Amino acid sequence: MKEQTEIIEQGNVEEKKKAKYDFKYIANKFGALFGLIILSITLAILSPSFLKIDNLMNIARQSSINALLSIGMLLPILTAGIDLSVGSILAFSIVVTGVVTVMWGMPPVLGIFVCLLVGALAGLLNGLLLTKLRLPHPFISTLGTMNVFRGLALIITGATPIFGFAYVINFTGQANVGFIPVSFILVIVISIIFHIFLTRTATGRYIYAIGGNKEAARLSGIPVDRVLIKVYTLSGLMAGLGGLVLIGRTNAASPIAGLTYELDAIAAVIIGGASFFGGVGTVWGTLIGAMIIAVLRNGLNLLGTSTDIQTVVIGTVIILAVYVDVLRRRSKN
Amino acid sequence: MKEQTEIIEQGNVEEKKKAKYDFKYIANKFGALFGLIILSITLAILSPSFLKIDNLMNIARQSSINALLSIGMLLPILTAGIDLSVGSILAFSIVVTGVVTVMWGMPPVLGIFVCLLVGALAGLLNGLLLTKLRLPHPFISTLGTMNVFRGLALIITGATPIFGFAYVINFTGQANVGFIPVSFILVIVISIIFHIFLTRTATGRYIYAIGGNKEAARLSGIPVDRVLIKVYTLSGLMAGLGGLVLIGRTNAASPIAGLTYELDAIAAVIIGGASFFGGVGTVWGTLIGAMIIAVLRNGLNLLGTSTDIQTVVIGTVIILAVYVDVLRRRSKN
Amino acid sequence: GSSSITNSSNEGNEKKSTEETKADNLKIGVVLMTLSSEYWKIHMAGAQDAAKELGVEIEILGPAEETLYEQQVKMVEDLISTKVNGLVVTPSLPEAMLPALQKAHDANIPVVLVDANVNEFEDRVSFIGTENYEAASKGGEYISDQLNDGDKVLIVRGQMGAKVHDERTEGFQAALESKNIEFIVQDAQSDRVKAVNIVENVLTADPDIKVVFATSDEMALGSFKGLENKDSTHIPLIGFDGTPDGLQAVVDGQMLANIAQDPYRMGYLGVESAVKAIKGESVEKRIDSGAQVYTKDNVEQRIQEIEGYLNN
Amino acid sequence: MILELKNISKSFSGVQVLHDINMEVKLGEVHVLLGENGAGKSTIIKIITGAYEKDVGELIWKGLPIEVTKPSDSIDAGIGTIYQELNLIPELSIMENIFLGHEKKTGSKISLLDRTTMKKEAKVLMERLGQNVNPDELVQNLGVGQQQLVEIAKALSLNCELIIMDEPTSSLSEREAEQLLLTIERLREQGMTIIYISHRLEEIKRISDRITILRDGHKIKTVETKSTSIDEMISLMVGRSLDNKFPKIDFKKGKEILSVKNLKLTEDSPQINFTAYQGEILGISGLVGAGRTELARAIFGADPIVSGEVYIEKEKQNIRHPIDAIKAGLAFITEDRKEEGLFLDQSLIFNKTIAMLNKVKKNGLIHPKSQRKVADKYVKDLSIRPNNVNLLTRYLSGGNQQKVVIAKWLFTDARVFIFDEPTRGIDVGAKVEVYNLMNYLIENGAGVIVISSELPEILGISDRILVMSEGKITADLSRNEADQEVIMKAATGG
Ligand SMILES: Nc1ncnc2c1ncn2[C@@H]1O[C@H](COP(=O)(O)OP(=O)(O)OP(=O)(O)O)[C@@H](O)[C@H]1O
Ligand SMILES: Nc1ncnc2c1ncn2[C@@H]1O[C@H](COP(=O)(O)OP(=O)(O)OP(=O)(O)O)[C@@H](O)[C@H]1O
Ligand SMILES: [Mg+2]
Ligand SMILES: [Mg+2]
Repeated sequence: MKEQTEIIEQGNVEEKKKAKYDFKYIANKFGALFGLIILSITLAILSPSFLKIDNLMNIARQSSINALLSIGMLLPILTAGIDLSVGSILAFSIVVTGVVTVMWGMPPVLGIFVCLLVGALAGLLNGLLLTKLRLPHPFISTLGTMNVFRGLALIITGATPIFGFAYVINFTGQANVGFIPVSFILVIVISIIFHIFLTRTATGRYIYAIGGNKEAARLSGIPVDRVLIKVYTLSGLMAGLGGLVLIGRTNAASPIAGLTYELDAIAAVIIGGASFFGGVGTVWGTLIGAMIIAVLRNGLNLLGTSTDIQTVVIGTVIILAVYVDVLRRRSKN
Repeated sequence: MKEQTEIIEQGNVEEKKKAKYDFKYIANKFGALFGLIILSITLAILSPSFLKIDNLMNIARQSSINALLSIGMLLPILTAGIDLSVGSILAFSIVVTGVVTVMWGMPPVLGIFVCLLVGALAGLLNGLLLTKLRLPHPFISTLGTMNVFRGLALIITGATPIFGFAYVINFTGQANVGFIPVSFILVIVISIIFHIFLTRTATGRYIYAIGGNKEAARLSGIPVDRVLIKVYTLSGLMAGLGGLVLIGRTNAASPIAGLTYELDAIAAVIIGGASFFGGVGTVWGTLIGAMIIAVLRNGLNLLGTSTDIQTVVIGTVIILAVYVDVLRRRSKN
Repeated sequence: GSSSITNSSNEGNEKKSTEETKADNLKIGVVLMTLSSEYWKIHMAGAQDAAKELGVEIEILGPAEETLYEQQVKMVEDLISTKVNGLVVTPSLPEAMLPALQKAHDANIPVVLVDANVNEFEDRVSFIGTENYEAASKGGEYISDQLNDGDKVLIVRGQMGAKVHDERTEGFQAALESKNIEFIVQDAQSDRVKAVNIVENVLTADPDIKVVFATSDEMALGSFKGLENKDSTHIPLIGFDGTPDGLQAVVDGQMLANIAQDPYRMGYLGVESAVKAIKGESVEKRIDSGAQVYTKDNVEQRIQEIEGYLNN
Repeated sequence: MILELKNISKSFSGVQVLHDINMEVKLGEVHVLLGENGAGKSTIIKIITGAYEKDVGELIWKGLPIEVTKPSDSIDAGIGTIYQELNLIPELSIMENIFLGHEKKTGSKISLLDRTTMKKEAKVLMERLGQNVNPDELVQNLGVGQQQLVEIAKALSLNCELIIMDEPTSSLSEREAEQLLLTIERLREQGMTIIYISHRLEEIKRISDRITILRDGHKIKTVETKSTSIDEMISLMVGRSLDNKFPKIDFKKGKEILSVKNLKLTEDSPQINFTAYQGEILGISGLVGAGRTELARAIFGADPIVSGEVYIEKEKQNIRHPIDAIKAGLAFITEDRKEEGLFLDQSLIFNKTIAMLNKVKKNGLIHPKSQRKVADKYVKDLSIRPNNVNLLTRYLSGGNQQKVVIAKWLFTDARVFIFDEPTRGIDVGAKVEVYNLMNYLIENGAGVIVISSELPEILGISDRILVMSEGKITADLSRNEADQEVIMKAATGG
């Protein structure tokens, strides 16, 4: 963990030093890629379909929802928190969108806005619960709202999925530019925005500070509560955005959408090198974590692995991916 | 958080101090009960069946599996870790028990032993992965093994539940002594053992020490890795024991048993006042946390609440239960 | 299924199969709702047997849980990438599958839908199955005689919002509509222990429950334990799925009846129809694989059938 | 010879911090390691105790080579250590911390903890250090000073043959330090060997037999204390002599800058009144637990207050949170750098600028180049070592970490600076740099308040001295009135 941030910090190191440590520098900078590359090579050898453009676009498309949720999840984890409610927020946002557009006939463009807004508001609630009630850990507030939002999604819809979304709403999750899925482009754009946000804005740096040492952050005059509220709001917003992509992918808004998605998102963040204890983690690492999960699922499907074996393999690879990273860092010292 | 341990420590404080703070002392000592009591009173008013002996025994019986898993879960959480694999370990233990007793005809008494042993070994694996691979956080190792053990359970059984267990195996989960369920007695006995273990043995205190400050624990010569291995082994053992009760409750060993049980167990531990950052938490608090969850589910069933509303209520109560505790502690200061 | 219309995309596929693949080198992709339950294992056995008999290669995928409908979509997409010659899909959220199915169609891959239909997907080769709704209502009809106006019935169901359980619940309720029954519906999330708990709790509050219906055998078997714990095994219990354990429970008198579709047959017919479509043979657009309420009277025979399926 | 170090070298991430160290510790002596911040003292200690693994070299313990790979190895061999950074478990009691890792057990088969015996012994140990405490008190409720004493009690409870103390007095006030020195002298009389690290040269002179001096990871030499003057020590460790340990500029008392009126921290605590002026350094002295830190925290809005007002430049401030305090122009350099000051997993740049990111922005975004520039400047001004601004602060030596905390607050352009134990763990040379910085601040019209437990420091740098005892201000002394005796008298309650 620690070494990684160090490396990130060393992004600005003098040129001559960079040259000296050139290989190491690159190897470490792109270290989180190691697992992904090894995995990809293995799959390319095992399955002839893996490297086809068509399949690579599958992966791009399939990774996008988890990638968006993971980028959102990175924020709470950076503050040494967690957001268990993202799957439920996703479901809640999309069914509300379904109700207002499909059932009430609101213009689809506004529907997009609603989907994001509901996500953000749900996240805001998480943030307010955590900070205003002074709950000891967001595990509680978000475990609670995970149930609440799921329940609300079921109640609103009478447990029935909603279909028949307009193309405008489906666009993000469905369309391609050339052969590249719009959802993947979205992921890249969001990643860049979040990267800048986290590394180049005060709030972004505060997020790291809070995760690194909450008391020191408070004493340094950082508005801890306000930053935390932003963090959970953004996490909710990303869940809403993930929901938008899901609508497009499935042309449906089901109240049981997103079940267990929080686990995949957390896994991506951690595989990507973030620390549960806060203060350490990057957008790029998270993105690679999400790709590892997507590539793995895709590859196992291509190979026709049966579910039970898939489950075992996925479990093993999660551990291995992190272990590769541990080894890499240890060898560095 | 902190205050709670403090109270326990003050168990041995001089008499005169105890006398002075008598009311406060008691109010705080049994503080985690507050939420439970409020909840119970509410339910007793709403449902005439709630306070019937018969129903109380329902609750005793229904809480027992989660209580056992939660007591196991308390240990990793005390070390600032987590064990996501308990549900899968439970499933894995019971299907192995099913295979060896029902299918291979091993004597049932040995079957009990196998169930516990498999649980403990699975937990041992978690501990070894965490410490020997130097994984940064047990979230990874146990998320991995959560998948692995579930997959193995499915592979072993071909996804078919095993049934027809001997009475000896079913006994713990099924039988009553008088009108009290054996499983509940088991929970009480286990609680006492774990309480003594955690408060009165060196290993028990090391668990708190590791959670409080891992580096300090290491520098004090505490065999951190060995303690962690014990912690996860015990957590696995308790999952095996929970599985034994589950076999008796359902007379079957299904490979999909125990899905999402880890969330209930974690919730119980946290509602019971433990801290995610380690070092703080008690067996009694955990037990009360498990009771709150069981009482809530039972009450909502009694009231015939529809599922979607149940979900919302459960979510809300989880938050409230912890909030009541926060308020109590704040008023104390 | 009443009409027998020849598959419209036949010709296209025929060309493709003669060009690119030899008839005996076909690969069929099957995507089930999940692979981790007994019901779907039986389904899988049917599909595998069909593949073996027809000499085609088969790849069977399914998510870890029925609720993970988006993963099913991914599996269909991935199978399209591997260039399967035909697809058999049992969509757990049918409408969500539409874009992926369209993609398959665009890639000239014939699609057979099994167990749950996607109404909007006109280009399907066939829909094979019994609607869960109808099957469940058969169960309701069966028990209808034993219920009086205003009686209470407990339904122990799987995850709310999961289409299969929604339909089973609704179908059962619909069949008893005229009786003015008070339904207590509780969600046990397909977990056996939760079913035990629910039955215990509901019977404590409402000892005068007249019938218990569980929307899967896993929960039905749990429900029986609950009844047993409350000394209420006299209350008739109806299960759903017709798994071996569920049928055995009927033999043992633990369940009064078990509603069973024929997963083995569905699996078999699905693959068979897909192969036919690839070869350009005609397939009925709608094949009813049947559903049956099994009671003490007819269960033994069914058990033998199932054993036959699973042991060959 | 009880312990010999032979050819010990150690590097971190390719940077060598110890170069071929050879050193001998005689049985029954007090052996001091002396060197500037970052010289490698703590690293040597950690290699001896097994907290770090050495790259090359050999340890000889009582004539035999010994393999130390983990802390329990050294503990088992009979080496007790007090590390520079506190290593206590906040959630455990004093007694549990003291006996952590070597608990007393009841004789019975299941071997439960023998709490009664441990409690008794813990009480005795703490009393020996002049502390009358309840052994069941949780460590998190103790001030830093008391925590340090718990650490010492913990080492003493080990019954070891060698005790290593890495800056044990840095967080102690004069009185506790005195207690500790007496304890050390008593231990030496009983034949105990002690390795001792400190930046307080007077106490080194007083208690040690021999001194090994380090510079930049090299051993310079080992000298007899008797034949070495303090000035010699300084020039050996810094490589030059230091003419003035307490550089003091002329005091021109200016306007009132900070004024505290009728401040009550709790319902039944006394009211506090005092005023600080531009152009002066106001020292606050007192014993451990006198309430100085609490006062500073309350002024800064870090803890709630019951009543009272704070004025800055005669303007009434409503400070409820550190944010308000910073806006009002206050800076608070906390005493506990690890818990309250530093972001250990972040670089020096991050730590340096986090409290005032607006100053390094360009077009609304943080501008890494400007960040780097200011960081480089302070690295030079405070001679922080190593001068790699991208290194995680976790890997800096204790004294250098302290400098980073100070640098963070200097960057905020505050008008009033409250330093709580600012030179804790800082070497003599760097101390002078910190004092010069304070002088620079008052020259530019800022108010400077310094809380310090080190009497020579308080006496050397303050223009005026407040003394606190049990939460009250018991004396307000001008520079001329103040001496050790007067202060000690006020500190012990008059
Ligand atoms: N874990 C580590 N990783 C990288 N560098 C380290 C590590 N620990 C120490 N260092 C470096 O080693 C050098 C020596 O540090 P050490 O802590 O031994 O100094 P010290 O003499 O004890 O100083 P002080 O008086 O400030 O405590 C410093 O430059 C420090 O930055
Ligand atoms: N978090 C806390 N909880 C309870 N008591 C505390 C806490 N922090 C400090 N105290 C107590 O409050 C009193 C004043 O402590 P404070 O830290 O302000 O003293 P100080 O003069 O700064 O001394 P020190 O050198 O120990 O910092 C002491 O008796 C101390 O034990
Ligand atoms: Mg040091
Ligand atoms: Mg202080």
